[in-house]
Amino acid sequence: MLANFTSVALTIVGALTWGLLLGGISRSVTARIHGRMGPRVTQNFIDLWKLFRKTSSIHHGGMFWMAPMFRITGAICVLLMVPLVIGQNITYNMSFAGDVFLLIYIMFFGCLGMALGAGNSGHPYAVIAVSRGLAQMSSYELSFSIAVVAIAVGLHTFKIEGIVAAQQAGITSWNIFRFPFASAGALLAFLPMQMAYPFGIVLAPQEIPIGPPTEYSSRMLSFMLSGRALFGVAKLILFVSLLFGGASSWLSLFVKTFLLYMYPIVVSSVFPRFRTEQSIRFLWFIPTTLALVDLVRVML
Amino acid sequence: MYCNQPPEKPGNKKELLEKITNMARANSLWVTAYGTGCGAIELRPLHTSRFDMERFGIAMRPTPRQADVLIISGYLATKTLKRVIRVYEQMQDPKYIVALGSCTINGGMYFDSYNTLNVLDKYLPVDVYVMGCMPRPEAIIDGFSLLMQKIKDGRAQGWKHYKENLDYYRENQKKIITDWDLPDYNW
Amino acid sequence: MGVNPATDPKKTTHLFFGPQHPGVTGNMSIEMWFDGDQITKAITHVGYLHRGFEKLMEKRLWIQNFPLVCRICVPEPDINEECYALAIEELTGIEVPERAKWIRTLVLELARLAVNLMAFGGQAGTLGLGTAAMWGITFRDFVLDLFEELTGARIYHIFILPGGVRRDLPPGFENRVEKVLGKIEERLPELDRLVLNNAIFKLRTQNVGVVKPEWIEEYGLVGPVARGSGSVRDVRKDAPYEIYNKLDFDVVTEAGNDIFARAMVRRREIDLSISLIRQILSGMPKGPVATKLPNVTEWRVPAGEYYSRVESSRGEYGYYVVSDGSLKPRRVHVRGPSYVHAVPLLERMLVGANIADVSNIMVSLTTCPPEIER
Amino acid sequence: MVKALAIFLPLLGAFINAWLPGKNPKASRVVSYLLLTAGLAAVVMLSIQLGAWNLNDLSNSVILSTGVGAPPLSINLEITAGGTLAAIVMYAATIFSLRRFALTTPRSQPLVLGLLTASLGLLFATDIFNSFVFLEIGSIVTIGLTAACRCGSRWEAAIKAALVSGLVTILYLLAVAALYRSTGMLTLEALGTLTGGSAILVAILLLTVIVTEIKAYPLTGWGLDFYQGTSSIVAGLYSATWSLAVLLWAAKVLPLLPVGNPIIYAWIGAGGLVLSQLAGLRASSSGRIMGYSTSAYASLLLVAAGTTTGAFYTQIVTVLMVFSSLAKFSLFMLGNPEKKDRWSGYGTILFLAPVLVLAGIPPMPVFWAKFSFLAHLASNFPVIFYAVLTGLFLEAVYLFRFWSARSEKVRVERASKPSAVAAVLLMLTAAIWITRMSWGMLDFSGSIIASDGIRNIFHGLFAVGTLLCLPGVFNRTGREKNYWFWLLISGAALTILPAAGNGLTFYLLWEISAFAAVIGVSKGVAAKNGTFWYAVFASLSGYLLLAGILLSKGSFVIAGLPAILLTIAALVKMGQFGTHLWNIRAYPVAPGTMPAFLAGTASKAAVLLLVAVALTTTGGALPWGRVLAWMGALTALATAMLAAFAPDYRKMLAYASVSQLGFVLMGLGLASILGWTAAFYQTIHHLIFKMALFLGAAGVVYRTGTSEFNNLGGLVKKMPWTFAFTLIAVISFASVPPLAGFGGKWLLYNGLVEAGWLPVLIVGMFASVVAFLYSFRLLHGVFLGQLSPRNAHAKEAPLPLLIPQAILAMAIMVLGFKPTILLNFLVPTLEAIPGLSGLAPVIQGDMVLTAMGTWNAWMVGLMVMGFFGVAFVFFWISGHKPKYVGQLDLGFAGEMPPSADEVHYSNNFFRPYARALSFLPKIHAEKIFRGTTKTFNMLGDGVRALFTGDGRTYLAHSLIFLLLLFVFLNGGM
Amino acid sequence: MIDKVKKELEIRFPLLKLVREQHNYLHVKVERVSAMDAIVMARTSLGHSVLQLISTVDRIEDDVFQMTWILENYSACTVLLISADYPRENCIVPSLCQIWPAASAFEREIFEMFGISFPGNPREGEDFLLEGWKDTPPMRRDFETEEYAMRVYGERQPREHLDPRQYIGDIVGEWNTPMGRKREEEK
Repeated sequence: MLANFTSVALTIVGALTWGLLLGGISRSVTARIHGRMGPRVTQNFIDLWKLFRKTSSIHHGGMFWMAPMFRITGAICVLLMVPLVIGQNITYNMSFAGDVFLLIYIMFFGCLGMALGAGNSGHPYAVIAVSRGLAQMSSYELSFSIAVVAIAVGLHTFKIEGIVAAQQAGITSWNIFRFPFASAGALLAFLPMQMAYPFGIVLAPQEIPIGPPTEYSSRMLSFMLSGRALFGVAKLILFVSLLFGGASSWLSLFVKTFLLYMYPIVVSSVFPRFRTEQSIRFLWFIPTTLALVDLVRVML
Repeated sequence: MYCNQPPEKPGNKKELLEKITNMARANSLWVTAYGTGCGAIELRPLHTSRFDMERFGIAMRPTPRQADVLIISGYLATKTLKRVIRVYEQMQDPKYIVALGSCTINGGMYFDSYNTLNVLDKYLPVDVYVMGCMPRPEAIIDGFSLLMQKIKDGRAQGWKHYKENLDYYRENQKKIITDWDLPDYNW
Repeated sequence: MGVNPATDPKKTTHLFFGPQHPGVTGNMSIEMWFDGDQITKAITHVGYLHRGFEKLMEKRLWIQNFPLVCRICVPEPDINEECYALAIEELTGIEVPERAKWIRTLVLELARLAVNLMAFGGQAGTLGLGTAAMWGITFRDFVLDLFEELTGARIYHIFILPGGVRRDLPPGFENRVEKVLGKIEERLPELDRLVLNNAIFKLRTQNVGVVKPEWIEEYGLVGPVARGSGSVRDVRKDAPYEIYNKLDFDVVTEAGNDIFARAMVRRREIDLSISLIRQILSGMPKGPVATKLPNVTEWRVPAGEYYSRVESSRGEYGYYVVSDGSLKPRRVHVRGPSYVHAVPLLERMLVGANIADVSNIMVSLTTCPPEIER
Repeated sequence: MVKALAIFLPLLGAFINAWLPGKNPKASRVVSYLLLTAGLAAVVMLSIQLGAWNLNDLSNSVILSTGVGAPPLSINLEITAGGTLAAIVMYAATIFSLRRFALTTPRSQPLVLGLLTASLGLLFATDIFNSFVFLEIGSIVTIGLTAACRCGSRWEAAIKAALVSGLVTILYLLAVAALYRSTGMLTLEALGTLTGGSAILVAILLLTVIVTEIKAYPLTGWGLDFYQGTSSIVAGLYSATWSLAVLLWAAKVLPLLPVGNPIIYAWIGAGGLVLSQLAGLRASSSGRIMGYSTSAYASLLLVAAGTTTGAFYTQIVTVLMVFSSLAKFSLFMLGNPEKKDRWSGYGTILFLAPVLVLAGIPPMPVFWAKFSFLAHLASNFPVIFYAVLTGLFLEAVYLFRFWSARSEKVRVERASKPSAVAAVLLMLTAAIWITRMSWGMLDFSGSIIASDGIRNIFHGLFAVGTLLCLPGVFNRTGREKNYWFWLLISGAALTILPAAGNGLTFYLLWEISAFAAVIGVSKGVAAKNGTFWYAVFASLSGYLLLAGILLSKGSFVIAGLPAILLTIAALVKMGQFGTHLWNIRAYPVAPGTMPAFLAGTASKAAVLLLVAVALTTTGGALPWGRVLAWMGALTALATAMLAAFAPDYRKMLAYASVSQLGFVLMGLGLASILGWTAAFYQTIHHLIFKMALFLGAAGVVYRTGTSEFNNLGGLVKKMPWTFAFTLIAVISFASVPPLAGFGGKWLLYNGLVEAGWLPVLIVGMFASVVAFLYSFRLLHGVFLGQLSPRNAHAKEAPLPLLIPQAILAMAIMVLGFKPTILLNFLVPTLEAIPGLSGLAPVIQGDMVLTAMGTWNAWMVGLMVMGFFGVAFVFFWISGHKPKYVGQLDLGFAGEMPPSADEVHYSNNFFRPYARALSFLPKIHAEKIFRGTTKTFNMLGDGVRALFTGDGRTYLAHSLIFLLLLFVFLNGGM
Repeated sequence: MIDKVKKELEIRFPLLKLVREQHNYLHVKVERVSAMDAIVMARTSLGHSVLQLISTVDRIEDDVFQMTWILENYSACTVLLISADYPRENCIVPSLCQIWPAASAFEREIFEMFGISFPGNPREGEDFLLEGWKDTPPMRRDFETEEYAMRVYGERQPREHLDPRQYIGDIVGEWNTPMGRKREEEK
């Protein structure tokens, strides 16, 4: 029991650190693409600490200050539902409590809370961003869920452990090779999930500065950013488990998540934003069709 | 009046925390994206590879709620002053103002203009002035490093000063903003 | 008197786009009403940068106004000096030496190159393609270095004076210009791939922000905005000043009417500027660079009125200068191209536009608020 | 003596009246009343004597001979038991309308009494020539009464009636002559002895006469014009006396006509029924609508004459005709308002009862006759059965439109009040009486749902759902306050619905519940349109249900067509696959907690029906389960998308309700244990969250008076508790763990994967993700965003609305954290059902396991709540207190926000999404239905073209009809 | 090209005064009453269909406002300036909004800057450059901007030191700004 609690606590702390570090690295990488030096890799820690220690902040109502809690809770839950390292049972955390369906749905918890907080702020930009975000989310979740269903049905298990376990027979058994189309669909859906351009229509600073968190400040923003970092890591681990054979050791976990994290960063550096409807249509047609190919293959 | 108490010794836990926090504050300055005047043209090169102010943790934030620094990039027309006050009051403590250009110091070449104010300090608490017309990016970076030093030393207290002398500032502001309709200051 | 459907508070949302907004160009604001995400009414608010230049110029000596005029347009200040100088030269009849004319043209083209680099990158920047914006501004910085060497300042040069320019080119300047141009040219194809060949950039800009060709005369549109809609109007060609009649170039024009066409015009203007700069450098004559002026503190310009025109990066730029024969100008009225672009045209273009395209459209007009407000 | 008095007292009165009124009007009225009362008493005595009241045998009769010798020299009357019932109605109608006649046109009193005499005579006449005499008297009196008022339309009506009666006279006399020549007798029985050519001649002549007189299609035209043209009081009296008499006389004559095979009546009747009712769809004036309704009953009479015989025939015809005439009488009394006299409150029911009678809705007396009749038709004449059912449904449609158009402002003439009240009371009494007599047909002994567990679930659902709606009803004022009664009735009927033991019982309770709910909805403000749509779809599903039950011949339902019909009935009730039109119209206008009841509780009746069909036919698996699942999935997706664009809070909830029921359908279609577990879980969950949402909406509407999103927003500050409960419900139906909604989806998806229905699964998942769009819109549109100054006065919803919400929110939490409580009960129950395939989910403690997935709701719940709590506590103990700033203190680009109304973003919320969807062809159910309506209207117009309004055309119709009959019968023989 | 325009105008308006003429530039001055006719004629029949600018010169010594409409011919690239004098008192000039929508903005500015009214402009009186201005319209010659600036924004700080460091305030020292001085005086 104690070991479990320790593992959970360490997972959260570790994921937060890793998430913030990845954020810092991503800022550096983006800067290099711009031709700049970029900030220190620890910049996100400094920002977070500064925000946390700001002496004043404002709120617009109950939902407004509960939203960061929603966000952080949703992120932690997703994180704990995914086993970290295969073979080390202590790192499975809470993954026994549910399967991929639970994961797909619990991912909405933080988003919904965030959206409600944005709604309570009363700022039209925040609400427009939520309306965009939800519209887009409903589109990318389509291809993502098709891909997940195709993989899960193809492997005859909904449990993430099971999915990971089925990929342990060498690199060719990874789902990205066994289900190339579904993986492509899921990876395209990964971009909007990470709010990477060209799908970054929610936080679009030149259009609706800056979307849902526009009224957030100080400590609430720091909560929100840590939630985002955690959520990012959770999604990375999920995708690594789903498509890239999971992690058989700590090293491979870090390497795989790091490499996967670089993918949206690089893509978003060279694309402008879609408009909302363009993004939705793209997501409806290309990734969904790709994922459907594998679904049909699984059904036949 | 002189302060009789000896300076508090470092080592106090709270003090240490504050010191760390000040370091963080100095190294993470988020700037409100508001080009109030022509100095904004030199803020763009600051972003880019030549000067790259993100090295120092300085980043632009689109909304004042999340920003720490307000750059007054030059002369202020009275119409802009109203918006600047609004933006400044929506920023969260601690917050700092960096004023660029000679025109914020004493009106510069617009000293006799009917629409630009001469001395910004009467209306908003400026922490750092950067002179020049317009200041070069290097000068702005220098101004920022000055601000960082002040923050680290805990001397960038313009926002506190503004709170304490709100009446003074308000009086000056209302003198030149004839159609005053801003709400009272809220923190 | 019913509720105006365009501003019905039940149906529409009322919002200020700017002045404190990252997507707005400079310090101006658009008050807009939108239904869903579609704009039903827009009003441009300007005056945040109003410094009363025209009043101040009436209070200063003719020569003292040169530091003032350059501050009217921040990205491209040389245009103002040129335009003001042209007017004074016309009123006083001062002759400009040949070499000074060439140098002036060189300065103007360098400034145009700088602005277009920034604007072209900025167009992509409003769509979130920060990389292009960063690169554009970086390229511009190379040009600013040249200015710094030539004039001693990065932004406000105060280089063009009545009767010539402030000083001659420093030795070896031509080589350094050539080096910068080479550097820019080397990177431009990459920028093209990033922006113009980008499918999503095309999606976002084609058929968006359409300027109908019939609006050109209705509103008096000029520059890239007009030339993106099929106009071939360019003061450099139509009413050549300085030495433009000696240079070989074609007016850049595109027929797309949309934002993409305007971006394309800017992109081709960059090529044109580079070519013009090369022509100027190769054909630069020798000689003096300035005519001696009388004592400027006692300098009276003969009474008269003149409207001088220059092609800026945003289109035709005009100075209406009135002198009553005294030490100070009677009236200097600046007509910036943004005046009609940002106020009546933008208000009209935004109706029916998507809220996501506001910044995009505004940047495609390259509005420069100071020249509206002065 | 009593017999004679009963018949001839009116005649005496007529004579006295003809003589008296000029001298002493009051005396003449008193005399008339006295005589009529005496006559009524006599008829009642006769009816008791003949045993008419048990309705089983209505052919008992006594002969009354007057004068000497045989007819036609004397008048011989046969007083039948059924006839006495009709006579009671005639007397009663005359008594009640006499005062009105006395007030307006005193001189017409003898005519009124004459009409009664003629009607009674015709009713009881046994002789064909006597009948002729009475027919003539009746026609003349009618014309006289109609023409008594000198205004254009009435003269026109009188002239048309005169023209027709002239033709009828000629044809009738021809027939009499022919009959007399070949048989030498004039009794009705003599008709049966005819043979050969004369038989055909007499038959076609008399048939034309009868069809013309009873105004059956296609010879309805003059009747329509007559009803429309004459005054309402005359029309009322006419329909209750003369029309009734003619119908019953025709019923007497028709079986005797020598037409060979009487099925020809049925064909004329059935065809005429459909066509005339099509035309009736386009009718707008109340007189004309009554005309079409008369035509419908005349056609029914023809069908009955063609398909039934003996006592059954008499019974059906008597009950149908007597009560429909009575209903028409009361409607005429209520319709055509002349003076402004508002009957608030009771007007609706006063108006509705006759409409329900005419439409044959249980437990009204006509229903019982129709039910027996249709049952007979269904087992013997299926084609005619469908035709009749179609005609009846069309009739119901225009009757309900008529009612909903009127129920808004029922204004009743003061003088008509007593008569209308009396008629309605009479009908209601009869309804109770007949229902009591038919009690034996009902069966509560063995439920049609074999599984006790399932039955108990539904009992519980209906009872709890109804009870939770009740506290909220007392916070109402004005018109809306009366709906609670109907809610209670509807809920009570639903609660016993699962116990129904046979089809009739089920149908009866179903219809009572549906139409009580219709009345309840009609109490809403501006509920006209919504009520109409609800009534139409309720009767559509009712008729489908009826058809299915009747075609199953005794058992509740059999596989094949009946099961399909029942399934469609359930789908209509649920609002699936395009029939959501009624949900989105009725829910937003229903008063108070009524929508909560409708959406949360009443919609479960459809689930019950589907379960019952599945259990009864195949023991669980519906053969078209895959189709059902697809329908559910597509409906869920389409309505979820529509919900996102709904401009009204309650409308959005209505869409959402339909969408979530789609998931139930998917589960039921699966026909596996997992699927059914999911379906039941979702059913229960749907009841909980939908009631919570609609109760919240009721509170919002109660406090702000509107449910349009454009007028709402920011109410979280004013109604925090309502918001909290709504939030819980929304999170739940968005199926976000750890609340209850996730369970249903999880079980369903596992079931779908188990069955290998992956495409359905994908559509379902997509629909559940689209639910996020409207769930946020719903919360934001009402509670978040800017509080409009318009709603600044709003307060928290009243406690009676809050407490049920709190209970439901608690239920969601409990179900979400400990779904095993429910599953431990559900899974064994469903495992016991033999027809269900697949593996049952395994429950180990808090863990639910399927073949491929796992779910531990308790751990997930603990985790979510735990981390939420930790984050919360951490935020608070860290000592950072955010300051509350005003709602307009926004980072507004440096400007001041103008006003809350202007800043609130509400209209066209998902416009980009709509634009992204724009490539889809816009298949709106709305448009399809509008198209259907248009088609029907066009057909109706085509049929209506027959009725030109010109008397001569009507004559031509009669003659053409005669010719056709001639050709047909001659050829046929 | 421009000769033809000149000829046509001279035929139509005999009282026209020629101010300046070049190969593609013509400036004429017409009587007040015929100003609108001349503009309409230039637009409809002379090809000068683009309104570039409406300008005003305050000729206070003659007690008139000189209005100048600058019209361009885009195809020939010629400029036509039409001037007319209007009396200064309650100056009213016809609006051109019906012909050129762009004229609205020019006229709003002139209304604000000179107080000249343009009846027919639907948006006249909306704030354009100034906000809440209550003084004399600033571009009038009788408005003294320096005096106004001194009155409203205070005296310009005299430059006491040539060393800007001392003027702006030492980076480590007390604020050497008006507010700082005020506090020093209090001490």
